Amino acid sequence: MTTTHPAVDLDRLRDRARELRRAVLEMIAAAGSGHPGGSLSAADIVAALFFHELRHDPHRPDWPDRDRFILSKGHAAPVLYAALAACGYFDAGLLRTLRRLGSPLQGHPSVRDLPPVEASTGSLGQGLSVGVGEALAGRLDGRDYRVFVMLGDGECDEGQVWEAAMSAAHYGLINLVAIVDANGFQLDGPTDEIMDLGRLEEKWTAFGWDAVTIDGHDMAQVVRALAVPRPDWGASRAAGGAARGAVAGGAMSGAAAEAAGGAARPRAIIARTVKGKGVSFMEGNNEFHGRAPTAEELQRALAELAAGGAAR
Amino acid sequence: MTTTHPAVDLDRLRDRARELRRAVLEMIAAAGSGHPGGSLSAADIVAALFFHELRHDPHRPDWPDRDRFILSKGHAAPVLYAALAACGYFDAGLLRTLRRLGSPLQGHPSVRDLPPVEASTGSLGQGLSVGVGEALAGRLDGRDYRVFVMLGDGECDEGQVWEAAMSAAHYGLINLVAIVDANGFQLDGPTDEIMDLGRLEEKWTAFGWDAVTIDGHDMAQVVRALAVPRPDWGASRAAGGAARGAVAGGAMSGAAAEAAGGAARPRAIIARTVKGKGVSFMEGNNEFHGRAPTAEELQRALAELAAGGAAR
Amino acid sequence: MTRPLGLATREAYGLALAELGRERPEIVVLDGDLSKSTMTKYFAKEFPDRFFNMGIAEANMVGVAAGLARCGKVPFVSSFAAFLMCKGFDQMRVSVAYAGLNVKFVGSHGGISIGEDGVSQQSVEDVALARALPGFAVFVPADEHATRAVVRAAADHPGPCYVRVGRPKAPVVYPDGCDFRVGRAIQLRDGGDVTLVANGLMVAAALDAAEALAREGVEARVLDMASVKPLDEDALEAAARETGGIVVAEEHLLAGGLGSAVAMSVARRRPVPMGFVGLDDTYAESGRPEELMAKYGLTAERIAEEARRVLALAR
Amino acid sequence: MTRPLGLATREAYGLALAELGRERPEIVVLDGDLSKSTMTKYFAKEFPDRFFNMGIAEANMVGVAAGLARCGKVPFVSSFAAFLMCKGFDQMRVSVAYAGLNVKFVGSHGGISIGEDGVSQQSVEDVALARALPGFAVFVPADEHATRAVVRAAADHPGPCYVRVGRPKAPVVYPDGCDFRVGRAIQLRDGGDVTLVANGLMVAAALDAAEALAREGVEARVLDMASVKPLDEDALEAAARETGGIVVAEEHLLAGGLGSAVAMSVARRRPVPMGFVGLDDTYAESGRPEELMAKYGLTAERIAEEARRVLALAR
Ligand SMILES: Cc1ncc(C[n+]2csc(CCOP(=O)(O)OP(=O)(O)O)c2C)c(N)n1
Ligand SMILES: Cc1ncc(C[n+]2csc(CCOP(=O)(O)OP(=O)(O)O)c2C)c(N)n1
Ligand SMILES: [Mg+2]
Ligand SMILES: [Mg+2]
Repeated sequence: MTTTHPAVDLDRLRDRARELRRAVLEMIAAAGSGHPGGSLSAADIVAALFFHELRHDPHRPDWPDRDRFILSKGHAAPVLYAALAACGYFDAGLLRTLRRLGSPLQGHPSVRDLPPVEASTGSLGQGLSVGVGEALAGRLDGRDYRVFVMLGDGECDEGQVWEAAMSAAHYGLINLVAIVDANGFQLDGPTDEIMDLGRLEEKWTAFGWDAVTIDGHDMAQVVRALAVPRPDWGASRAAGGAARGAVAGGAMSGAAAEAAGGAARPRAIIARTVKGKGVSFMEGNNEFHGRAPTAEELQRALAELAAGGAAR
Repeated sequence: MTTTHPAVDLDRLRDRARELRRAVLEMIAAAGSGHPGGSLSAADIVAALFFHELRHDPHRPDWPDRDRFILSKGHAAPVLYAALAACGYFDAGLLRTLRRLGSPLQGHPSVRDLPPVEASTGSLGQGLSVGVGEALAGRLDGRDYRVFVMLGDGECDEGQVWEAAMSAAHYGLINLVAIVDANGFQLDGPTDEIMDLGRLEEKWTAFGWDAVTIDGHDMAQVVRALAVPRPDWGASRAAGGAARGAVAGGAMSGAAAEAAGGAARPRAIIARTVKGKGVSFMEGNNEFHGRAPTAEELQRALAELAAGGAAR
Repeated sequence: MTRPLGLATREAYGLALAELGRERPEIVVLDGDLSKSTMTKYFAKEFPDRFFNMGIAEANMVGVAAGLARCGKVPFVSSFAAFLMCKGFDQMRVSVAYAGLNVKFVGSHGGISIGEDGVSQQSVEDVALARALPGFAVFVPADEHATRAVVRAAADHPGPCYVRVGRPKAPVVYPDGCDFRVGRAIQLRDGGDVTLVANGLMVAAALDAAEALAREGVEARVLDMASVKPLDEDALEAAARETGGIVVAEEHLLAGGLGSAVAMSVARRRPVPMGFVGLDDTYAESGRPEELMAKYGLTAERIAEEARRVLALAR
Repeated sequence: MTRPLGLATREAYGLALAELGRERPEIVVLDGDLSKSTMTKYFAKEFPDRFFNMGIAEANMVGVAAGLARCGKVPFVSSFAAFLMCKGFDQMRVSVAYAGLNVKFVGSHGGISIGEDGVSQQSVEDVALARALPGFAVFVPADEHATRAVVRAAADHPGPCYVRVGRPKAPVVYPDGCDFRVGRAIQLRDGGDVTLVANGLMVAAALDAAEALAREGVEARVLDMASVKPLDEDALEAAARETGGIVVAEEHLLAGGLGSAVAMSVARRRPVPMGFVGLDDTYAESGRPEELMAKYGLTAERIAEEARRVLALAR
């Protein structure tokens, strides 16, 4: 799989991810509540999206041709806010108002309060459906944007995710990408103890997706997996008609597409991650699923990050 | 796969299925509304269950050790009512009250109105969850009953089905059997046009089930597939503990169990069927998904059935 | 009086939707494998590219509609009222209402007049659920003409709506067309003794009740409250002041429906004795529509009875 | 008055549930990956074989509970109130309510006092939805003592129930224990000028309002309506007759909640001026619980204000 960006500075993206992690921790500590674990596990992927893969313009959050990013696991809002601020959608000072009365930075992402947010989430299971709708709209309007949706692994318990998955395959939404932040934990404990997801990649494949499993902290793998070609609806229309998706011209390349025999399938990325990634005492420690670090813990965490710590 | 019943009279079961079909048509025609298509496609399986595989006693509908049958695709109620009447749960005369004011034979099965009904259904997608609950209760109480749940293929669009599937695998419910009446149609048309189910068997396998595909009108195949061994919780407890299902002693045998490496997985039977089976002008004619035959159509249909017609 | 039967309101919906489709390219339609019953089939036939059958997966359908709306489409989303509201509720709450997106939900086969299919398909709680979605408008038209007006108003209304339509042919209440306005009661008959408020099929029943009462010398005002939300509180206050008693009738559970909305408004602004006709904490069952309406007390007779009870209290 | 803070009602629920688990082997508990928050964790720890974590799949959880109940178990089913009611509603409707099965649903983090997590986690419609399930009883206890009594009553009650508990520590209203009875209001204070009806956290606010009113010479009766359904219509009729005005306060949308139930009963039996304190067709937002209660008007002050308005009308 080749990316459309000739030269990717992976180190720059790694630095960006580290900055996101720092912002996440500071903002949650300032708020006194929030979800560090799942924000940190997602940071590398979010960095790769916002600072590399997404076509977007902070001055035009409603640009019709923008690539979309939906954070279906809405409790990881801090990492989204950190990315939006770093891109210049709003002043970074706003991050300190997270979860405060009147702040646009609601506890979970809110379209109503913060327009660059693509979907209101927080009740798990809903984001992929919204993504299907945005991807359908793109096809209907013949636009070449893509829609990226990030889900939690625990979130994949929700039946709505599989309804959405089935419908995306049915409508041949090659402009839709699902990213599962597979950090192995949900709220009450490890996913395989609470509700075993079994072979997750197989599930997505069986639901008609082009599924790959990657190391969600290996920036090269992340960047490669996210490089999903833009849809060429003209070609696909010519090849298949309107009601069902079809082959996307010659735009798809690489191993995954080959394996799929060039079929017009949406892409699922199972990103194996570490919950709390980047802070030694948060890694794999599900206590930090939903609690803020104390002042002392924050200092230790920031020091680790500054030192390059576990993040690299 | 061997059945626990040494000699199965397949011809008797085929006759029983034909009788169910006759009763279905008569009852729907009398009611003036109802769903013939999906009742007919399910008739062979329902016959094999009620007249062969199920351990049940019409005089004790609340027998705690009874095998359970849940008709999740509740609109096929007529075939269930026909089987219950034929088994002696109630007088066959009651069948003519189908859908009438005050009748226990509601348009969709109702526990409240007809106690031998195992679950109130009619809103698609719910029956397998109820089955998971009954199967869990069986394990909790150390009873050796089994729970059979019949779903429509269109019904598999519902996310709740996949939530239930995931949870059944998680809890190792070897006493649970899902039967998909895969007749290729849903209400608005063929399943692959309305919402493509893709490779359905693969989906169940990916969700942790021991899945097999059979011809749902080949009585020998049906009987063989339904012969799921009774759970031996003592053995499975010894082997695996309480919280998760484990190997069911030596009770499981045959190709499927072997392929599964003896794993403690619930059984899914994808039964390829013909919607409207047994009546030439209803077969594959989705007009009869949800409309009653006219008096003239009824006569033609009954004549076909009596002649052995398309049913064999 | 026997009013002539017109089209079913679902049929009128389907026709109005196809008509709107011709005028407004931004309208898209989603259905949950019931397009032959909800009558979105007319739109689907004419605009196959803008019609999406989402299969039997109502929750996903609602979310997909949210995504389409986020991209500027105006989705109309249909299924049976029971499945649409009861299975899509959390998605309406978070993906649509909280996000403030412009999605129109139209539930067909509302109420118990769907008949023989029985409880699982009968929607007796859809209005309560829709009212519990902040920002949603809620409309329940009485006949084909009202439906046409309501569907157009829904399309014009900036924001999410829920519209309930029914299965059986509906008595014609507006032979000359319906001047429906969002948030406005329609007075169908004037009277000074008592007010009958209703919507959906119960409007015709209320008119019949008013005629029966007139024969007893009681002049009943009749208000069609097709606009359940926003509610015409001024019309209600005037009715309370001028007639001194109000009866509300709906093909719905009493809990959370039109009656409860009217009761709160009247109690706050101008308390008068009230009566309520609807399902009192019960589901119905299978049966012919007319049989069910009679057995469960959704009739002109029950409305008239309640009116007499209210009149006795008011005196 | 500042009432001492006691346990959160969800905490009291968790403890009462574990206690019941010791007495009744037929009780099983299901949770949707929130046992650490709903406090079913106590039961889970003590009775791991009778506890089933169903993951983040509320619809399935409700159906599984129905199956367990069909086999004689008495399932208590918990999640956040918002997810439990909004995602499990159709399953409660068909698999539980229509089937008449004995399942107990306990939604935690009810209302907006959950605070910072924001709208998606705040349940402002759970009572409206639960009331729209025929045969369901609905209870909203005010403090830890009331919760203990309500949870035991729910276990004894033959049939499905919904109980709402809250996240924050709750002011103690019943220091000497609560004599809760299904279908019975609890009079916490007598008074002849106006009646304040409330449940959940709003009971303490109503008591505070009554004290403020007393300082103005107004004697307010205070009724704890922990039993929303069945509703104590006799107590309400007496209150209407004896005090001439009623204010209802709830941490919930006005649509379909306690206020609407009280309004219908009062309008039917003894119309008097009423006032309603609750969320008027709006979600809240993120913020500290006290800030939110103040900003959205769920306060003793607002209750007292409404009481004054009602008094002015009643005179
Ligand atoms: C519908 C719903 N049910 C329950 C919750 C409560 N909840 C918040 S986070 C969480 C665990 C999520 O696990 P996962 O999706 O794996 O996210 P991550 O591990 O990345 O934090 C739960 C159960 C919710 N937000 N929505
Ligand atoms: C939740 C829900 N949505 C929609 C319906 C309406 N409906 C009744 S039958 C049917 C098609 C079912 O197709 P399938 O499951 O394949 O059943 P079969 O072909 O065996 O009749 C639909 C959509 C329903 N009963 N429940
Ligand atoms: Mg996780
Ligand atoms: Mg089918």
